[in-house]
Amino acid sequence: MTSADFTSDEMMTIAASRALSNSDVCFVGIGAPSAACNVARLSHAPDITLIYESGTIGTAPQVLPLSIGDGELCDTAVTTVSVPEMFRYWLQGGRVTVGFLGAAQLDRFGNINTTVIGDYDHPKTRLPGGGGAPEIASSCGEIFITLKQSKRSMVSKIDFFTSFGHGEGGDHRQRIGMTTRGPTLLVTDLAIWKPDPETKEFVVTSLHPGVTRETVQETCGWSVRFATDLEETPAPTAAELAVLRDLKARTEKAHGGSKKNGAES
Amino acid sequence: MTSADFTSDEMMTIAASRALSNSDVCFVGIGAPSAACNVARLSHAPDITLIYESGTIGTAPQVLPLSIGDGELCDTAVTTVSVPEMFRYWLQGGRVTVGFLGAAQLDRFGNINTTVIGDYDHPKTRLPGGGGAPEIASSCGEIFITLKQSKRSMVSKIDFFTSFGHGEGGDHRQRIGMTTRGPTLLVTDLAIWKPDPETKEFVVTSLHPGVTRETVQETCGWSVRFATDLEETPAPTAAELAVLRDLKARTEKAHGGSKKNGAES
Amino acid sequence: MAKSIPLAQAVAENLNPGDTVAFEGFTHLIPHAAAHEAIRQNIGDLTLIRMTPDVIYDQMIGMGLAKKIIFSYAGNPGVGLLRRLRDSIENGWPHRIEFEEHSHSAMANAYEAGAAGLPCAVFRGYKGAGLKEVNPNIRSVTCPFTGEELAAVPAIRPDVSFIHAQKADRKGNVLVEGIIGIQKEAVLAARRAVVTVEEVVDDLGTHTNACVLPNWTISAISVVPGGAHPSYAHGYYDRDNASYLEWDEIAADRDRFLAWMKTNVLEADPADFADRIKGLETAR
Amino acid sequence: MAKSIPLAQAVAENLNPGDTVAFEGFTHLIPHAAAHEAIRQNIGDLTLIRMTPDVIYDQMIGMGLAKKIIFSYAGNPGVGLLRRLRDSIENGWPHRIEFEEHSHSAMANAYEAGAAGLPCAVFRGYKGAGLKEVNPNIRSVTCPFTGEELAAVPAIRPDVSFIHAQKADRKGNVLVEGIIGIQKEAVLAARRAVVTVEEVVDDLGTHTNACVLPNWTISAISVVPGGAHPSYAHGYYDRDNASYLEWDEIAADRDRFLAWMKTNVLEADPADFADRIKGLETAR
Repeated sequence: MTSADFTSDEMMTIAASRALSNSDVCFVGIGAPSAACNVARLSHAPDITLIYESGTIGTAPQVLPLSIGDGELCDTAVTTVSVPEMFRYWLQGGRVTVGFLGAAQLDRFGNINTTVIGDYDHPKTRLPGGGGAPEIASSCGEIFITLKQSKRSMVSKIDFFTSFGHGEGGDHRQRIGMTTRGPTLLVTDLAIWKPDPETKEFVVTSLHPGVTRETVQETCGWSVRFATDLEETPAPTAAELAVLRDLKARTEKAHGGSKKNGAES
Repeated sequence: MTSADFTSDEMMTIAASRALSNSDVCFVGIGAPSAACNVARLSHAPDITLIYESGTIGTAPQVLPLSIGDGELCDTAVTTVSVPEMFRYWLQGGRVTVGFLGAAQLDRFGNINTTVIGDYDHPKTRLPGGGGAPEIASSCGEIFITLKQSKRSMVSKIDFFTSFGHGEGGDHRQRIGMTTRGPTLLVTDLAIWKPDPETKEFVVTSLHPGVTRETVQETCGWSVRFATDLEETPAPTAAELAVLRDLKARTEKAHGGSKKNGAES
Repeated sequence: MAKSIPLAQAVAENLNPGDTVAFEGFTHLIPHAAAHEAIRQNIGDLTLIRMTPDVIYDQMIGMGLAKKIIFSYAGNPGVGLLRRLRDSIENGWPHRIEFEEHSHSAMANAYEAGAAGLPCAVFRGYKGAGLKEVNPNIRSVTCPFTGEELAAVPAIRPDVSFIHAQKADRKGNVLVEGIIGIQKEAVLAARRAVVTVEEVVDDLGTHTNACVLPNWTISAISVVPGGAHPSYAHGYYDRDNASYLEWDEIAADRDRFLAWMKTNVLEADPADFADRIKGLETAR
Repeated sequence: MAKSIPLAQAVAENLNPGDTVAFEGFTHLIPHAAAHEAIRQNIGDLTLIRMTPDVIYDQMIGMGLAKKIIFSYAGNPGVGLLRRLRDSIENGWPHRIEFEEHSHSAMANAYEAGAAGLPCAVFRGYKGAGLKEVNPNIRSVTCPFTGEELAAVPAIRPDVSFIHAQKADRKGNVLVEGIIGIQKEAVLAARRAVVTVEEVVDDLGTHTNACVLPNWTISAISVVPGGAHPSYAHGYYDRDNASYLEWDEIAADRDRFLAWMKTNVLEADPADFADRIKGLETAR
């Protein structure tokens, strides 16, 4: 019961959602991670715990938040705590199983840059910065990354180490005293990637339906490795698509509805 | 409008209460300090802020609590916070103007022992210990001490430094990095004592009505200094006594009322 | 995810001989029923942690179950001393316990650090205090910006923490309210956490910023009405001050203590606590 | 004790040129009205602190009032980048601001340490992160028990903090509820604190463990209905997402930015905020 008619964005979100389970406690970023986490919650993982860094624990929004601090996150949460408590007891305390990160730049070892393009002190583009990412990357049990492939975002060398993935690969995490697993999954609009057990370099393990190796390589700034037992990602089921599209439609309606017409303040 | 008919305990509590003002934020211990703080609140200092280490801030009990965590402290508080928050934001944060301490043993420099009588590892008497006292003594703007005089409690050398007063006197506090004033007032059942501005030794500045220098010396284990301008403590006014006695009567009735008859569990 | 199970099972499954354990409660919500169950099961060689060890640790020490105690104020609140603890430290009856003593501020910070996953707590404390001369677990770090010497103590990380709370919902989320003390930290700092509650309800019906422990932070929940007695549960029943006063007499004598424990603990049951709060219930 | 005074007076009395100031709010309860008043009064040379500097700091930077910014995430939440901040850092318009950049965890800990009266915050962070190479205020201490190297950053101690809250009672006690963010810490860490509120009520009518700031922790209170717009006040009005989207266009062009600021800030008034939330009010 699959649907042939889906976008690569939908495939990315649904593939990411499948990696989450009922027993996960997820630290959720905005955008694609938020959609994936809530699709999981609304389909196969109804008891998943979603935490947003604004302090909302066990939240169950009916629509996707525009920011990490929308009111509905609090209204539907089991409890809402202060930001210091969030970062001390819940993140640093080691209670989060999965941290979801996006990236402006990503390298093959899951190291992420969301800080600057160019030189740090005199940047070509000043990006928002890391926010919670440096400690999400080190404190969560494992890290899932989602991003749309492009040569601009998947680069051989990132301009700034906003958050540490596997560093130079191998046991680099352990060598700098990290005890968590780091990036274990990369879901793009074209493929599913997992780190090589030894080198920790991301390897394509599954191509989304209709995607070729060439397309993956053309949209990636490093020389791509493909798993020997390369699989095809199961296409979104009709049920998965329905959950995602209903969520998006409710979100569109809700956020559209709260806009004022013509106000400029 | 004074009353000739009062006990030395009542004089002690009322003399201590007079040292408190509307703008004070008091960290209140159980027993005599609690009575003094609440008499102040119910008479000349209605806006005083009373904090109990159980986390109740701005509490206004109608009866004196038996413990530092009675329910009424919470019911009447402006807010009730966790114990870590109490010790970090409110005490260590420097927001308490006056800390009230009692003592099992006290020396002339306001150093206090509530830990052991005898050797620490093999004590003659194991007392409850310091609880909040070590940091109350260092973090509050100033420290008031109340205790009933006796040679057993007012000693030339305490068995254990539970909390630091003026150490060996002089600028000892500053020398160990303390920026607060330390003990500035000692109210006993017989007299009011204040530290000498230079040596920091407690000096009797006021005798309670009817008390002689001899009585003060006979009940104190060190050689007592009296101020040159020694005063007589004004006797409790009828209004002060009424407030204190009403409070005690309400307390007696309330705590009596919650006892069960004959239960032994 | 927290299971709601009988207290005897919750204790048996979560507390082992030799464990480091915290039965926490700051005057309010002291988990008496859980401690009594541990005594009935005769689980010994324990390292007991609590800021304010009072009657329950006096009982556990008197029954010989404690190897060591880590504490900051060992008194019977509003009454006086702890006579069983004194008898152990002063006279070695039934055996001499080890003890590690801190200030309240140090213990509160150490629980906080435990909940925060840190190896130690850093705070401004112990200045001029005698405890740092006798407790090798009071050390210091230097602020790398100001050069100020700050106190450091090890984080508290119990094998298991026991707390009593007002209520749980049917999913096992737990509400603690009123004087919340150190209970959230005690739960989050521990490897396992057992909560006794007054009741289970459909909906906690509380404020969004109230102290709620999500079900996945708790190992087991047991419903024990009155389970804090003679401590109290805000909104359910008052503190039984008379029992605290009586304890001073009971604990004064070894034989009377043993007889009382036999009758009221060893031969009793968690269900007995519901009777003990009769007459203390608060209007709701 | 907090006085309730007009916002213009509260800003004039508490914010001075050259101050280190935090206008805090974590998506929720952002003190827009207070920031606009500071802009109207042209109080400059400021060191701006905030975990999530968004539209208000973009506005203050664009108007040339900032000397330096200390932050952990500089974005327009849910929309994108901050174009006035970028123009300052990338092109020096209207001048180049200094910046000190941290992670959220570091900033949250630094506010906590400020509220706790400590000189620095100690936490587990920045492992493998590039910021510690470029920010000399990221240092370390060694745990004296385990030898683990922990991160340390200076405590945040603003000269003055501004927050927006739902309500105050007539004595000046302030209630913050919902997503409470870092507001309690921002107030307690600061030498002075100014709070704008939606309304003043007889009784806060809230939970005993809710986030309440006692009146003696606050320097001044100003009643400004809608004062968080286009952010939101939980229980009063919703977030004006459209305004955040529009800001991206307004801030993209220097002239359009200046014209917008003239009309909507310089020639406006705190009372205008009440109009801006029309149609966004939540059912109560």
